[in-house]
Amino acid sequence: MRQIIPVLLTLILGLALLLVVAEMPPFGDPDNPAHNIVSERYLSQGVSETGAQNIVTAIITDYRAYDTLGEVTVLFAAIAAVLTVLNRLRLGVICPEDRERGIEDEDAGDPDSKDSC
Amino acid sequence: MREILVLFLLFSGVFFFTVGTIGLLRLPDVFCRLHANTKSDTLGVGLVLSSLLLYEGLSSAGVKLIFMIIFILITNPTAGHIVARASYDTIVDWTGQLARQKGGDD
Amino acid sequence: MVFSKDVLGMTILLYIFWLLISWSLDWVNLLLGFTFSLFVAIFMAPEIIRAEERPPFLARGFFFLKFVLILIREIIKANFQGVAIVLSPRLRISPQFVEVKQTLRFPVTQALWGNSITLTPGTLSIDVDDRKILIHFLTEEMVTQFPENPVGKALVEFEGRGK
Amino acid sequence: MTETAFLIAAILLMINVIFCVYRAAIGPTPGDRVVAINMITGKTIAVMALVSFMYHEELFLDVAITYTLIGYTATICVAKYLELKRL
Amino acid sequence: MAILDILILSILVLCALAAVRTRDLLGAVIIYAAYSLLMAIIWLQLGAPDVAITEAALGAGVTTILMIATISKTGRYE
Amino acid sequence: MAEALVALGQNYFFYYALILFMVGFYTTLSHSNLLKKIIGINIMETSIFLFFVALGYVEGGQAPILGRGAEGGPFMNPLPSALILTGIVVAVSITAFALALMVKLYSFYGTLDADEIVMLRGEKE
Amino acid sequence: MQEILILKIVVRFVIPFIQVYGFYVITAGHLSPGGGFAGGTIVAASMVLYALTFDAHQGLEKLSHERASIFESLGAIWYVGLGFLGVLVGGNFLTNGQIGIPLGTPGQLISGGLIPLLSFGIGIKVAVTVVSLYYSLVEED
Repeated sequence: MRQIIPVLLTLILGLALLLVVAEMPPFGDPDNPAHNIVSERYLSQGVSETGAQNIVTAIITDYRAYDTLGEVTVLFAAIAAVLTVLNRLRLGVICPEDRERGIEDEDAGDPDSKDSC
Repeated sequence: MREILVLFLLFSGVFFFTVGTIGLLRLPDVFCRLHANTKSDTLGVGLVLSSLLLYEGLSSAGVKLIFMIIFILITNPTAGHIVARASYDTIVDWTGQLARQKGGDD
Repeated sequence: MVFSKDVLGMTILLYIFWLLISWSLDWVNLLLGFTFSLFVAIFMAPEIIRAEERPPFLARGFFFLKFVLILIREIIKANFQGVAIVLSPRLRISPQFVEVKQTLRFPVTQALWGNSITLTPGTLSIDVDDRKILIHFLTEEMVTQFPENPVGKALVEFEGRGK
Repeated sequence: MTETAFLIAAILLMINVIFCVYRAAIGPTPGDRVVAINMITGKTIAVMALVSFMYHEELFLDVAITYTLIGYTATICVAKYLELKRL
Repeated sequence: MAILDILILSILVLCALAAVRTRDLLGAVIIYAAYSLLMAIIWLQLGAPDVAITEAALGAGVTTILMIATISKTGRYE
Repeated sequence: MAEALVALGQNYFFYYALILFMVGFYTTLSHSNLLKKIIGINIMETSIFLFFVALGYVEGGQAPILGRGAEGGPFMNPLPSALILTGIVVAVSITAFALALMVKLYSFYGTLDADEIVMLRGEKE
Repeated sequence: MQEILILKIVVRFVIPFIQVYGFYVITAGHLSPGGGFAGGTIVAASMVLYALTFDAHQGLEKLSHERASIFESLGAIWYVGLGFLGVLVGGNFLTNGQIGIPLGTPGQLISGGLIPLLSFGIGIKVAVTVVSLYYSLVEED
């Protein structure tokens, strides 16, 4: 049973995606709905509006700079989360259990944490 | 004339790549495979890139190709060397034969 | 900070790299390239290869060029040998490990020698230190041929016997 | 015509890559896998250079330079792990 | 050009399957490095050099090494 | 049927993205090792990126870098590239966070197998 | 790993070139492929290579956690501060050409207004973050 459920789920998902993909417009056609007015605007006005030749850079740092701000925030959140999970931060964390434990065992072995708490 | 030379360099590079791949498949252990890797890959990349250099001439792209050849020459044997070293240190443990050989030839 | 000759030399090398990669003579580009080269050279200053670790590349440039040309010739020879070994129906190989002595003085030339051993016919350097190199030979005859390796001679010549 | 030759060369190199992937998949020791990956890196660099000349986009060479400069980082990492069992 | 695309995509699928089937986790991570190497060629074929250069730096240099660091902290075999 | 075959010949990028997505999905579901699950998630992410960038492809187009002499030809759609560029970095952040969680889980439970971890938790409760 | 002579010599020679190339990719992001993300990851890969070849604690001396957090904050503040430049002049947040910043001639290194400066901030941020991720995963407890 445990082997069958993943196969079944994958097949169902694959069938659903196949129905979607079969209806996609032809690949590489310039008249696709994906090439709409937005990208035409970027390609035709991008250089004169931003002064950058590389339109991708123009988009990520000018037209959609908020997007990049959010991405910087995600990076910040990721590094903060990793440092917190792995206890790499030697900041003064106030935590009552730690303080009690530090008082109870004399040789906590980590003088930094005792000082910080 | 130049085109013929370009094609010759290009396909000889591809040929050496192929020889390296056959060596990777046929040779018996890690060290012999590393022989195939370091030599044929270095020469293969060098030949393909120099054929492109001949095709392009000395422009900004040509300079980039020259730098690529130089860095490949420096870094590819180094990668082979450290893999060989790591494999040597791990292999001596479970056969013991290589260690004896090393001592015998000393 | 460290403003030795080596940092200056590295800065010049990096500056040449920047100029050739960016391929423009705009004055902003010149200034920016110099700033970044100097910054990187100072940032990596303790790790830059010092003058006492290498032979003078500029003064002995002719011998270095000779070494590179011989190396390229040897690489091509090595590949034809590899073709002969790999494409023959029966693999005639007898792999073995041999330690050989080496007499090069500078770490940089030792590293060059190790890498050239990897690239020359039938040999693969496994461990390199000041006195000896552990080499993996592909066939028996290469062990006997090894002392006449022209690359090693070119390197000794490049190192010079001065000092 | 030269572009067609570039395309043929790229296809031949990619066929080589299939066998390298086979070696990487079955290789008994991690050393074998790393050797295979090294060869794939070399072929990838060559294919990237060929692709950039096939489309006449010399800016694509920047990607190939990136690979030549940092492509062997993973190799060093695996070798160090095999040797020291730590990083 | 379509032949090259199809060939590389087939090798990608092979790589993905090999990475998934390998019992040795170190081997799986190494094959995943090859996967992202080949992905960069696909980005070049699709005309997205910015994505290709980022994938090159991240796939070859960072993701693989982070995974091997995790393996060195935990176990190597499943 | 014939239409489907023609679409298969044309839209091979989308079909391959579909196959890669299924491979990743199946890995994530069926393997109990956490690192394998992360590899599966990465493969899924890559397939989505492939799908997006393939949407922006224009036949015979140039890369969206203008002002390089040969003007006038069609250009690739720059919008999917720009979106995916952000997506790749976010994917790496997610991978790093998941790996950090794995290290912590291993130091807590001594195993990386999801089933075993569930069992151990059941014993504790 | 400590006494591999060839690797140490080669890495000591190659790392400065990787870093200069990374800075080139960052600063020329509006002219050629690249930009903040790509260049930042290349610089980060060079530092990771350094820490692999020597040791993690030697790499930590070059870029300690304190210095890393300072650089990280500087990158983010640089980005947001340049964004507030638009607000000060009277435009929107994170605007570039609309508030009258000279855009320069397209194709020159100085063009695109704030775009190279913004890329620089992103590059520093991404590089330091990725290196910190590596150190925090590798460091022993």
